[in-house]
Order: sequence, then C-alpha cells, then structure tokens
Amino acid sequence: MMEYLKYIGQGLIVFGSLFLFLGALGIFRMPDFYNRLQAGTKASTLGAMSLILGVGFIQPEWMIKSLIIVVFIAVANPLSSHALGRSAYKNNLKPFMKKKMDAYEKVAEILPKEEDRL
Amino acid sequence: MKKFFVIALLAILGFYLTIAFLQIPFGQNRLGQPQDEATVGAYYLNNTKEKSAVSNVVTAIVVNYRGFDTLGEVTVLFLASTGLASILYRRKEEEVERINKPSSSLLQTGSKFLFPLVVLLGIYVFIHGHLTPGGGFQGGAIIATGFLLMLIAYQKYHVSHSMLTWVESLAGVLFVSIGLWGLITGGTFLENSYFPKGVLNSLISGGAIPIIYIAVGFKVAAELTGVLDILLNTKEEKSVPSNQNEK
Amino acid sequence: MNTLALIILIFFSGATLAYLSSLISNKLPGWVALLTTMTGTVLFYMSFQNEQALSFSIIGLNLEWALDNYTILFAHIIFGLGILASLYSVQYMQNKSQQGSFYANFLLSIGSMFGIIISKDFISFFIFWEIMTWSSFLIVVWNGIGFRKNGIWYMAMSAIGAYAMLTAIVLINSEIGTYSLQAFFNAVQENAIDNLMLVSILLLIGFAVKAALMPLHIWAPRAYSNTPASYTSVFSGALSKMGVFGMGLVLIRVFRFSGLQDNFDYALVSQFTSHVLAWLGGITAAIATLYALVQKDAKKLLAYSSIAQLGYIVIGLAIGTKLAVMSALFLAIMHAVFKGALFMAVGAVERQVGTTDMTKISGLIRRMPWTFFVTLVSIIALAGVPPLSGFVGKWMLYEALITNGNFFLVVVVFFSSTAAFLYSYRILFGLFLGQEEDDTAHVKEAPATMVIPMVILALFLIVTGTYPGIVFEPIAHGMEYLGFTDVTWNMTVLSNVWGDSVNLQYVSTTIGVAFMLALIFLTFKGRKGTRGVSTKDISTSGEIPLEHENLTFQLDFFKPFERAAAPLYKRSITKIYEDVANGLEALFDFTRKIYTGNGQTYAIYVVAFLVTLLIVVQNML
Amino acid sequence: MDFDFQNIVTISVYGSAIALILIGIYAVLIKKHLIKIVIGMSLVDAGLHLLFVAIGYINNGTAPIFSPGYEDAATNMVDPVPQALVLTAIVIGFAVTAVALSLVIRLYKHHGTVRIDEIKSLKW
Amino acid sequence: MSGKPSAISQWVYAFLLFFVVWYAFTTSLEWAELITGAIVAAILAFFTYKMSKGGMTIYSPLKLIYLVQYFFVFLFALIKANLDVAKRVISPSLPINPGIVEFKTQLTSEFAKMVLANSITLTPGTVTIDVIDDMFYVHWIDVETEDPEQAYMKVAEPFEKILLKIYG
Amino acid sequence: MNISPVHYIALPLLAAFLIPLLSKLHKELARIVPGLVFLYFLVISVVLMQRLETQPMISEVIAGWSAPWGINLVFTPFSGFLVSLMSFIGFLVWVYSYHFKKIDYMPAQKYFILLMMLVTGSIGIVLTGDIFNLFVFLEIVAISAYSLTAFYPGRDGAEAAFKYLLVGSFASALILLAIVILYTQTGTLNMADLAVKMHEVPHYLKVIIFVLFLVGFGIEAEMFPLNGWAPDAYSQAPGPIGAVFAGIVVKGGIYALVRVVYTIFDLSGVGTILIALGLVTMIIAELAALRQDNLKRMLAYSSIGQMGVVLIAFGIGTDTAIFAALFLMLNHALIKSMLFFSASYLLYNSTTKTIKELTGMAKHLPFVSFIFALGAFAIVGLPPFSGFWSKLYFLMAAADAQMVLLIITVLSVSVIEIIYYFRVIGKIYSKDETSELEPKKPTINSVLVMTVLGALIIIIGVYPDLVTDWIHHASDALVNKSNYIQNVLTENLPR
Amino acid sequence: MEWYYLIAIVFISLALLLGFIRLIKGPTAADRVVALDTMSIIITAALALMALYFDRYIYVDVALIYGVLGFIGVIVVARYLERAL
Ligand code: NA
Ligand code: NA
Repeated sequence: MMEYLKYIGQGLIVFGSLFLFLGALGIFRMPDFYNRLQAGTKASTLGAMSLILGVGFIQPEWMIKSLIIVVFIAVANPLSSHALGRSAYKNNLKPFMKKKMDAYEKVAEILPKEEDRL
Repeated sequence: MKKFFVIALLAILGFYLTIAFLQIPFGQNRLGQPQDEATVGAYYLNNTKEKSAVSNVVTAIVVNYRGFDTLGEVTVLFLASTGLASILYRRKEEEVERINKPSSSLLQTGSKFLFPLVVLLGIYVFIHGHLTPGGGFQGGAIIATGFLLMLIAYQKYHVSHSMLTWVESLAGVLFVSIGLWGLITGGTFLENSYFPKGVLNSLISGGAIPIIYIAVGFKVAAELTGVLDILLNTKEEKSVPSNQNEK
Repeated sequence: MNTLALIILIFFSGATLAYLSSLISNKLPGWVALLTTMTGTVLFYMSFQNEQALSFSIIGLNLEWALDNYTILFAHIIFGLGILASLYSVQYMQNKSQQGSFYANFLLSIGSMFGIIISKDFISFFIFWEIMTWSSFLIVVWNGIGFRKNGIWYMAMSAIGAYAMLTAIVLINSEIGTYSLQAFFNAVQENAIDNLMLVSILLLIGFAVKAALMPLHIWAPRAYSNTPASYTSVFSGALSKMGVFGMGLVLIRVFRFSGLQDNFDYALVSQFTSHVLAWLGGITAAIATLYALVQKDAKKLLAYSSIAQLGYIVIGLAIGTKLAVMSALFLAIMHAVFKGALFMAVGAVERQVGTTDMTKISGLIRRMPWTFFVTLVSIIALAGVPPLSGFVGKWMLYEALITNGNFFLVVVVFFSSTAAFLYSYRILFGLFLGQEEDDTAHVKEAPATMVIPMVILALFLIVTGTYPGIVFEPIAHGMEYLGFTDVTWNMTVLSNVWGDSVNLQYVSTTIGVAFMLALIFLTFKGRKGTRGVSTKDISTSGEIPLEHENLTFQLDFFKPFERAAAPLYKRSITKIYEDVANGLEALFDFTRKIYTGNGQTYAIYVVAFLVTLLIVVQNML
Repeated sequence: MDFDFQNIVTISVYGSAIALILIGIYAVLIKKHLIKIVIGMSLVDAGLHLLFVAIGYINNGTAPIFSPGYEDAATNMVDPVPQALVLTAIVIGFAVTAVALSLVIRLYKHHGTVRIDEIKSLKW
Repeated sequence: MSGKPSAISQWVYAFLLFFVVWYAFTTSLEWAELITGAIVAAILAFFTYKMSKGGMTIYSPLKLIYLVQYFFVFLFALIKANLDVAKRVISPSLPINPGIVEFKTQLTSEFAKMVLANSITLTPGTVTIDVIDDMFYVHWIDVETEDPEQAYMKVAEPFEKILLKIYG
Repeated sequence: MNISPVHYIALPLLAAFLIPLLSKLHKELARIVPGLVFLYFLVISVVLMQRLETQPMISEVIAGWSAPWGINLVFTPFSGFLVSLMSFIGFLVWVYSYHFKKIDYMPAQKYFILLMMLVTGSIGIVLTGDIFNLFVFLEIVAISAYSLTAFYPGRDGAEAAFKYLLVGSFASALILLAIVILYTQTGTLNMADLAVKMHEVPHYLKVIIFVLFLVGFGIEAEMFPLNGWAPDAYSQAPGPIGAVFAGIVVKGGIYALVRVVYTIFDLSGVGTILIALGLVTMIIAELAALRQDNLKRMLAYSSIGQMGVVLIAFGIGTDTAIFAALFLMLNHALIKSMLFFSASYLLYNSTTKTIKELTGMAKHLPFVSFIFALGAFAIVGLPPFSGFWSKLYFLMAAADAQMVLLIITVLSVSVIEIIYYFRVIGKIYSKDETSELEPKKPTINSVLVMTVLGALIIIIGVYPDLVTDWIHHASDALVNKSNYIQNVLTENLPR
Repeated sequence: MEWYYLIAIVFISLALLLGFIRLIKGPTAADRVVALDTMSIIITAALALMALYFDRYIYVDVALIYGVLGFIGVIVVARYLERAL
C-alpha cells in the first residue's frame, strides 16, 4: 500500500514539475499579457497542486497539510490572476486580438495614462 | 556622466566586496567544528536543547539569548508606527475621504473567505514559534498581511486604532514585564529560569519563550497593521496638479 | 584674602552688580561702577608696596598672580584712567539706555586689564586677555550701530591675535611643561626652547594687534570711534597699552636678555624681527598720521592719532636700548594721559553738541572754555612741543634713535611729529576756534564731574612737562624688572650722551611766559574789527550756495595736502582687508555648494567616500 | 564536493547577494522616482539579508530546529545566529521602509512631485 | 438561499472551519494543541463570524454530494484545460484567437460567483477578468463565439448548474 | 530591585508602550511620564556613577547569558560619562518642551514618545557591549530621528527627513555588512570578545570591516562628506530636537566610532585617518556656516565643525587629547543645546528662519538674546566660559603631538567661527527702529532650562575642576582596553 | 538522489529561469507581475519538494506561508497598478 502511494506521489511530482515548466514556458512564449496570464495561471496552478499532493502521497502523515496548501492554491491563484488581468486592463493594456472581440471595453473604467508608475 | 561615475564606483565597491567574500567559502565550517564552540552559534546549538528546552534554536536566540535585540526590534516597529502616525498626522477636521476605487466583488469575496484563515495561520505560526520555523515576527507579519488583504480589497475596511493601541501596548508591556520579572526576582533582565521548561517538542516547552513570542506576535501584528492602514489611508487624499510631474 | 584676588573679585562682582542694578534703575550702574573702581583703586594703592603673590591650581594647571614693578607701572595707567573715566562716565552716560551692560563691561575690562598685568602664567594671562577683548568688544558695539563694520573687525582681528598668542602658549607649554612666565623666561635664558623664534613672533602678533600696529590696525579707528567717549579714553589710553605691555616682555625679556644672544642665528633673527617691528612702528606712525590729517570726525582723528602714537612706542621698544625703552614707556604713559584727556574732551563736545563732526561745529571756545583748555594742553603734549611732557618723550626717542644709528627712522618720526602738529591744530581749530555756529549758541560747558577728570589729566601733563621724573621713577623700576640695570633718571633735567642737558624747568618757564603773552595779544587783536558771519555764509563772495551744501572751509582743511598724498589714500589698507575678506568669504561660500540639496548627491558622496577609503586605507593601514 | 564546484556555489550565492546590493545602490543613486529609490533601499536590504543567511550555511546543514527525528542533529545544523540576526534586520528594514514611504507620501502631497531632483528646497 | 442564518449558526460554522484548519496546521492530537486550537478558533470565530454568510446551511448531506460532484467536474476540466494550454504553449505556431466575451450568471451568492469565476479561470483557455453584478467578463484564448448565451453555455454552464444546486 | 544599567532601557520602553494607554486615562500623562523617566535616568546615573567609585566598571548580563553568549550592558566611567550627560540633556529637553503642542495632544504624545526613545536609543548605543545590539539601538535612534525631523507638517520637514533616511539607510547597510563579515571571521558579536579575536582576522578583511564601520558610524557622527543630511535635519526638526541631535544623538555616533577604533580594532595608523577626516569635516563645515542665512543651519554646520574637532582629538589619541575630546563633547552638548533652545525662541516669530530677521530681537527678548550670546561666547571658546578649557586642552594635546600646523588650522577656523557667531549677535543686538512685533515670550520652564545651562557654562568655565575628575576617569576607561575586555568576559554568572 | 527529484529539479529550474527572463523582459509592469506570480507558485511547490527531500516536516510550513505571502503580494501589486492603493 505504502509503495503504491509512493509511486503515485512520484508520478504526481514529475507531472507537477512538468506543468510548472509548461506554465513558465507559456509565460515566456505567449504573445501578450493576457495570454501569458492564461498559460501561467493554469499550468502552474495544476503543476503546483499536483506536486504538493505528490509530496503528501510520499509522506502520508504530511497529507493534511499538503491538502491545505493545495486548497489554498486552488482558491488563491485564480483570484490573483483575475486581479492582475483586471488591473492590467484598467491600466489601458489592450489584449492582443486577431479580430476585435472585446466585451469588457464598454464597462471597464480605463485609467488615464500616467508616466513613471514603476 | 553621473551614471558612469556611479557605475564605476559600484564596480570598485563590488570588487572589494567580492574579494572579501571570496575568502569566506560558502557552506564551510570556517571556525572549527560545532563541538569546539568557536562560535556563539555552536554554543547555542550545543546547549539550547538542554538548557532551554526549545526546539527551534533560532527562536531561543531571538527570544532569549538575544532577547534584548528583539525587545529593541519590537521597539523599532513601535516607533515606526508612532512615527508614521506623526508624519502623516492630520487633525480631525482635516480628515479626507479616501478616493474610492473598489476592487472587484470577486476579490472581496475571496478576501473575506481567506482573511480569517490567514489570521489563523499567523496565530499558528507564532504560537509554534519554538517548535517550527515560525515565530512572533513571522506570525505577526502574516496576520498583518491578512489585514492588508482586507484593506486593499475593501477600501473602506475599518481597522480600529484604539484596538490596535490596546493590543500593541499590552503586548509590549507584557514583554518588558516578563523581562523585569527576572530582574525583580533577583536574576537578570529577561531571564528565562522561573517558568517550567516543559518537554522538548511539545507545545508547552521553553519556559517563557512561547509567551514572549505570542506577545511579540500580537504586537507585530497590531503594529504592522497600523502602519499599513495609515499608509494606505493617507495616500490618495489630495489631488495634486499632475502637470507638475513633468517639466 | 589676597589683595590681588580681592581686587579682581571686586571688579568682576562689581560688573555683575552694575548689570543687576540696571534692572532696578538705569542711573545706578554708573555709581556702582565709580564705587567699584574707587574701591579697587584704593585697595591697590593701599597695598601695592607689599609683596603680593598668589598661586593656585585649576584643572591641573598652576596659576600665579603677583605684582612687580613692571606691573605697577601699567597699573598706574589702568587705575588712573579707570577712576577718572568712571567719574567722567556718570554724567556722560546720563541719559543713555542700556547702561547696565556698558558699566558691566567697563568694569570687566578694567578688572581684566589688571588681571593681565598681574598674571605670572600664560593661562591666566590669556584668560584675562580674552575677557578684556570681549568686554571691550561689547562696549564697542554697545550702541547697536555699525556692528558689522566696527565690531566684527575688532573681534576678528583680536581673535587672530589671541589665537596667535594661544598657539605660542601651548607650544611653550609642550616644551617646558608649564605655563609659568618665569619658567619661560628661565628656559629662554637656558636656551631650552627649540622654536623660540616662532613662539616669540606669534606672541608679538598677538600683542601687535592690541597695539594696533600696522598692518594689524584696521580694527582700531572704527572701534575707537564707535565707542562711547567715556570708554574710549580707557580703550586708547590703557587697553591698547596691554599690547605694549606684552611687547615689552617679549622684545626686552626674551629678545634682548635671552641667553641666546651669543647664538649668531638667534641674534640675527631677533635683530631682524626687532628691526621689522621698529619699521612697522615707523610706518604705522607715518601712515596713521596721514590718515588722521584727513579725518573730519574728531573721534576718528583721535583714533588714527592713537595708532600713530602707538607706533612711536613700538619703535622705542623694538630698538630696545635703555634710552629707547625708557622713552617708549614714557610715551606710553603720556599717551594714556593726553589721549585720555582728548577723548574725554571730545566726548564732552559730543555730549553737549551732539556731534563730533568738525565740519559741523565751530568756535566752541567761549561755550566750553574748560574743555578748550584741556584740549589745548593735550594737543601740545601730543604734538611733542615743549614745555609739555610729550616733548620729553619725543626728545628721548630721537636721541635713542640717533645713538642707535636709525637715522632713517628719525626722519620718519620727525615727519610724523610735524604732521601730528597739523592734525592737532585741526582739532583745536575745528572744534573750538573760528566762527561760532548759530546752532551751537545754546551749548554749555560740560558738567563738573566730566570736567574735573579732564582737568586733572591736563594738570598732570603740565606738571610732568617740567618734572618728568615723577613718571621716570616707576618706569625705571619697571625697566629693572625687564632686565635693565642702572636705569638713571633726573626729576627735571634731560641729559644726552653728548653731555648736553636741558633744564626743563627753564624751558617751560620761558615758553609758558611767551605763550601767555601771545595769548593776550591775540585775544586783544581778535576782539578788534572782526565781524561775525555764519561759517557757511559765502554770499560775500558773490555766490549763493544751495541749501544742502556744506561749504564750511573745514571740509577741505588740508585739501592741498590731501591732493599730494592722494595715491596713498586711494590704496587704503582697510580697503585691501575688506576686499580680501570679501574675496575669501565668496571663496568659502563656494564650499557649501557641496551641499546641493539633492539627497541623491549626498548618497553618492557616501558611496564615493566609501570607495575612496577602501582604496586609500587599504594601502595605508 | 570538489573545490571547483564549491567555488562556483560561493560565487553564485555571494555574487547574487552582492549584485542585489549593487543594483539597489544603483537605484538609490540614479533613479529619480522616490518610490524606486525606496525599492532600491529594500533591494540593498534584501542583498544583505541574503548574505546573512548565506554566511550561516554549512554544507548539508539542516535547519537549527530540534523537531522530532532531529533531536541529535546539532552538529549537522546551520549556524542559527545569522538567521536570528536577519530576522531582526528584516523587521528593522521594514520599519525604515514604512517610514520612507510615509515621507514619500508627504513629499508628494506638498511638492506635487515624486522626482527627487525636484525636491531640494533645503540646500547649501 | 433561505433567509439570513442566525449568529450562532454562523459562529459554529466559522469555529468548525477554523478548528479543522488548525488541526491541519498542527496535525497533532496533543491535548495542549487541541485545546489551544479550540480557544483560538473560538476567539477568531467570535471576531469574524459575520463574514460567513451561509452559516451552517452548507452542511446538508445533499449539498456535500454536489460538492463532490463539482470537485470531479472541476478536476476533469482542469486537466483538460492544462493539456489544452500545454498544447498551445508547445506548438510552434501558437494557434490562438484571443478576445473577451461576456455572459450573465444566474448565481446570486457572492461566494458561488467566486467559485464559478475561479473555476472558469482554471479551465480551458479562459480567465475571468471581472465580474460586475451578474455579468462575467472572460478572456478567452480561442474565442469560439461572441454571443453571450453561447459563451455561457460553453464556459460556465457545467459548473453553474451544480453551483446553483449548492448555493440556491 | 537594585538599580542597574538595564533600567536605562527597560523603563523607557515600558513607559513608551504604556503611554498610549495612559493618555487615554489622562491626556497630561503623555507629557508627564516621559519626564518621570528622564528624572529616573538622572537617579540611575547618580547611583551608578557612585558605584563606579568602588568598582572599575559595571557589566550587566541580560537574560542570564554571560558574554559572549548573551548581550551585556557595560557601564564604564566612559560610557557612564556619556550616558549621564545624555540623561541630563534629555531631561532638560523634556522640561524645555513640556508645553510643546499644548492644544493638540495626539502629536504631543507622539513627540514625547519619540523624544524619549531618541534619548534611550542613544543611551543604549553607549551602554551595550554587543555590536549587533548597538546596531539595533542605532536604528531606534534613526527611526525616532527621521520621524521627529518630519514632525512639523510643513513641506520641508519631510524633505529633510527623507534625505536623512536616504543617507541613514546607507549607514545601517554598511554597519550590517561589516557585522556580517566580522561574524564570519570571529563567530562572535560581543565587542570585548571581538577585540580578543581580532588578531585572527586577515589584515585586508580587517581593513574592509573597519572602513565599513567608519563610514557607517561616520554618517551618524556627521563626518564629512557623509553629513549632507545634518543641516537639513537640524533646521527642520523642532528646536529642542535640534538640541537633542547636537547634544545626544551625535554623541552616540561618535561613541560608536570611538568604541570601534579604540576597543574592537587594533589597527595602527587609524589616528591619522581620524585626524584627516576630522580636519576636513571641521574646515568644510565652518566655511559652510560662514555665509548661512538660516540660523539653525548655521548652528548645524557649527555642530558638525565641532564634531570634526572631536574627531581630530580622538585621532591624536593621547591621554590629553582624549580628555580634551570628552571635554569638548561635554561642552558641545551643554552649549549647543542652549544655543538651539534660545535660537528657537529667537526664530519663533520669523517666517523664513533667517538671521536677517533677527534684527533688534534683543529688545523684545532680552533674556533669550543674552543666553544666545552667552552660548556663542562659550562655543567659540572665549574664557571664562566652559568652552575655553576644552579648546585649551585640545590645543595642548596637539602641541604635545608637535602638530603646529593643525593648531594653526583649527584656530584659523575658530576665527571664522567667531565671525559668524558674532554676526548673529550683532543682528540680535543691533538697533531696530521699525519693529513692532509682539514676540512669543519664553515660558517659565524654558527660562529655567536656559538659566540652568547658562549657569553651568559659567560655573564650569570658572571652576572646571567640577567636571574634570569625571572626564579623567572616563578617558582613562576608554584608553584601558584590556581592563574593559577582562571585566566584560569574566563577568560569569553561576549557572 | 532519486530520479524524480532530478527531473523535478531540472523542470523547476528551467521554469524559474523562463519566469525570470520574463520578469526582466517585461515589457509592461503587468507582464513582470505575472512572471512574479508564476515564480512564486513554482517556489511554493519547490519548497514543498525541498521539505520532502530533506525529510523535514517543518519546511512544509515554509511552503504554506510562502504561498500565502506570495498571493497577497501579487494582489497588492495588482491593486497598485490599478492605482487603488
Ligand atoms: Na522562530
Ligand atoms: Na569749526
């Protein structure tokens, strides 16, 4: 039983780290901010959750704490992505689009340009 | 011109720092083996377990061996919050409403959900300061971060400064009083010998160290929260002609 | 209690009391000051024959106070002028405000002058010296006018002098391990001081400033003229003599009687220094006289005259022969007396008329006859004309210079003495003779408490003109302290090396009689056939002057002379000083541009400094 | 571990700390924006804190905590002193940063600018 | 939702939540730890109970079943999403057609909206940019439709129908 | 509970934490409690100084861990001298500013807490035997100082404080860096232990550490060119805080520097460096003061200049020189704080705080003007005021060291000092016909403070032996390094 | 060192490197923050892995705390860029 858990854990760790890498690759390769956000949040969230879960499988007495972290990531990461996306949009960062499809434009209160804000 | 000058300066400085640190190999015991006790650190490692019954040696140092530093450090934080309040002081009638730029309802909901959990985490961290890598400062900081989350999610989130004052004052008084107790009972200031030491690695161990760290945790939490609150609530109170920004 | 300490204490506590009493009434401090001076003076004269000495220790340094004959000589000047000036002050200062601070500083300066001369160690010497400086400074700026122009220069020059002195003092201490004057003189005798010349020159600079020796004199005209006349007499008469006091010690006890006279180098340098000083004295006398000539303000004129007179004294001390020193000390005392009298007289005019500008005053002879009398006697003494004592001093100085072979200096002294006669005349004429002004018609003679001190001084001049021996006696004793032996003197007869002698009684009787006759003749002649017109009325010459034009002939009193000496006046030393000072200030001002106001610049300084230190210190330590 | 690898580790650990310090100083000295300057200060602090932690490390050392299973690992633990010190240093750094930010707020309010070269009413 | 829950109910909910989390933090059954946890949870709950809108109502067995269902739906979507992203990231041509679409939600509970938004963010090619009242604005990496109805069906429907069961 | 050095730290901290609560009880307590603390400082000082007559020094262990394992406080005649001085000035500042912000109690509460901690921090710097603890106290001082510099809500306070902070954070960073390197080489933080182990440090590292400390503490000690912050901070902080900066805070910086030079390090040739730095500091500062329009800036530059002289004296390093240095510090503390006290009143009604606005102030504020003049006389070293003796001893030390050129330079600069101080006096005392202002008269407590200081300056001037024994003990203690080490490291508690 | 650690370390290092490049490159502040966000998630995971590797349970706490602080940090920066602080 313990052996199996260990194998599952190892698999999860490898899977997770792969997705962490893919997430970062997305961040690296995607053409604009919003697409990077897509790649970064999804892949890295799954990657981190899977890796941490894997740790819990290998050390079963750590499982509960691993789960807490996983749940936290599941709640927090999408939230931070959303906050980032919203703030970027409001900061007048237009999404890259092949054909204009922007439903948010009419409701977003876009801020005036300001120099020197970092 | 100035840039080049500064870069040249930094290059020289970097050179000197590098040659200094090159002689300090990373990860090696430079001053003999720990059992020699050539460093104070080695002494602490060899003696803390028996003499203080504290699992986390860093905590033993922070709260006990160098507890005086910690008292000073708490004071620095206290002074920063006092100073901040004085620097950004406004009389009541000058109080200005903060410009409202609410965050999304999502963030608000999420913050409301996460806030108590973050606070709980902070409390966990400082209560277990003697057992885990945590401690009063870390726990306090986590709690303050929780408040920060609330402050930025709800711009009108109200932190009771009276409450903060009570917490930070009482915690500070508790810290100094524990210190003075040692002095009054004929020992030294901050002496940790009049509390049962307890069993290593159980919650109740380390004598007064956890108590001090809990006090520190409360104090740090209150102070950092106060600081963040003041900083966030004074910033956008007055519009300044923006053309002054550019020349 | 030791009398010396008691006297100092009396003056210093008197000063405090004078200040405090002014809080009660503005009239009190004058009387407090008079009482204090009298007590101190009486105490001194009651006990100065006794051996007086006091030594005590403070902050690990031994301080010694004692009386000796050299000291007593100067004490006469200080107390004599002090008591007369404080009597004079009471009425002079009558309606002025802030008397408390005036009298406090007055007493402090007199007390500290006494302190200077009784000090037998450099520390108390320096302390009293500085107290004297700042208390007199406070009197200079007491009226709150022209502080920057008058006061700062005085204080700055004094500081330069004092610090030169202080440097010398600490150097001496580091060599001989004590501040005692006697130990210093002994060390000099034993050739035990390595940098004696440096030390001596530094000391001389310190004394020269107070003695207003050129080119360190620039503070003096301004300070003298900005001071209330009741103090100027002390200032010019006694305070400047503290420089003379010190120079005497250095030039005679150190240079002349040091054990190093056989050392060729030392002798050369000390001789050279003496010569330089003598020449500086000569130049001072000549140039100050020239400046005195063109002054329109009587106080300014007297100020420059004081500088010139101090020049003679310095010459005498620098020459250093027995006769020269004697003449210098004699002149010092006489200068104290006649300049004291003159400043008092001009002060009286100032009080009664409201100005000392000679272009605005005229013909006060009838209004203020006593003052006129004092002025007349004093300027005769000043000009060095028989039968008054000024002549005696000059006579001896000429003789000393001639016997020493300083013929060129004789010419300089002769020239300035002659010119001194011219400006003396100007003051006499400017204030008292000539046409009486309409607006001075109401003027009355000064009150008795002011006249009496002046008259006492004038009488002293007359008496010593005939009986200089009264003054020679203490001088001779003082010179013995300095190291001279067999100082001879005669009460009424001046004799020279060639064996000639002048009986002063005879000279003075003759001149006195001639003078009286001339006066009677002139008075009668003057009464006849003159018509009074306003001095500014030139309508008789067919011109109608504009209202604001001051056309009094006194404006161009020595016009031809001025024209002749024009280039000299143009290159005023004062102006050079001011230019240098302003230039330096502008230069210094540049340094604070380092503090640009930009915080980043300061941070760059920090990093640059750190890097510099890393480089430099790595090689140094 | 052989010597060369040791050297590489030394250089990279200390090098990154020193680089942080130098970059921070550069920001403090050159950047005009007050906030950037404050960030620069924090970078310097961060570099210093990194140095602190680094000097305490020993190869294969573990955290100086006698948690269950590690009660006898004293000889294998990293030096706890720098960690304790860095805790203090961090808190102090935070306090200074907070004060700095409050000053920036006031400067911005009064001068209407956040450029340091425009704020020099006090000079000479 | 069935009215406002009582304060007690809210407190108990908060207390239980905190106590469980405390246990997760400590993972210790030592008495001292449990008592401390209870005290801390109780006090913290006292200060924050108002923040839990639903109170104990969440703990009905049926809702728990839906929660489990939701979890699996979500997990499936999540993995799908990641494979999708992986494909896009790795493929050299980066086949994307991004845009922002809007749609309306029927959820009323703020918490449910958050769960939905988070779920959308973590699933195929979408990130919730903002939620204003009941409108969702979603950045879609490969926009298939601009019509709000259809977008809703594509993006939110699978989650929302379960959430509606849980949060009413 | 016996009185011990830790009371200097523990009680003000207790008070600081309590004041926010106490002032909820009664607003006046926010003012009174710090005063009681300062008063207690004086008591401790007296008691401990007396105890020093029977023992060479008091080394107090904190938390039961003797040196080098724990932090200890060391009360030597040297640190005792400085601490007593700081306590005294602190108390006077408190009395002087008792009525500060009478109407608005919130700022007053903050002011008094910050003031108390500013003094406590400086005392801590002097007392502590641990280099890192010293850093902590330095930061206590720094934070309080930044906050107090920006205390007035006018625009320039923040500017001054920001510059102070900018430069001050360099100080912290460099000191921390020095501590890092030092710890890697010695494995200890106790200063006595460091001194013992110093010889093990490779020379070039030693020099780097030394330079880092020198620059770090040099910033606090207002050494050129690290002192750009000082004139701004002095001129913008509330008047009494200027007195604290000059009288207390700088002394802490100098102390740290001196402790590092004399106790921890064994480098030869440091004296020359200190002399050179002190000389440049003095010259630049005094020249900068010469043309100052702003009175407080002028006082600040003058203060820097004086610190330059102190540095030179420490650099000369002979017994006489150190005696002179300590005497200079004492005098500077007394006189400069008096100058700041009086200057505050002189400037009270002026809008630009410039010297030219002082014309004729003597008429309106005779007492304050007198005190200022007295201070000016004393600070330039005119006898018979206290400043003279320290100057004399300084010159004696320089003369004994055969530094004639140094003497001449210092004295030339003194002439400049006289000029700018007397210009101010001239302005104050010059006749002013026009002015009809109703100046703010000094309150009774400030008059009291100025009187006490003025009297002390005169009394010490006339009878310097009042304090010389004290200073002699202090300088002996500083020079006697082995005594310090021995006493600190053998203070072992039975455990 | 077991194989899965090696794989994980390689992936994680590469991920951090890529994230770091984006952090440096920007081009907008928002891009940098996304990079930072991602990196902080990666580091959280790495910390958990580290705990496993060193077999020290107490390090898991570090991962948890790091995750919380990283999240709030990103939120703060996001709100700052929104000019809402
Ligand atoms: Na800890
Ligand atoms: Na006339």
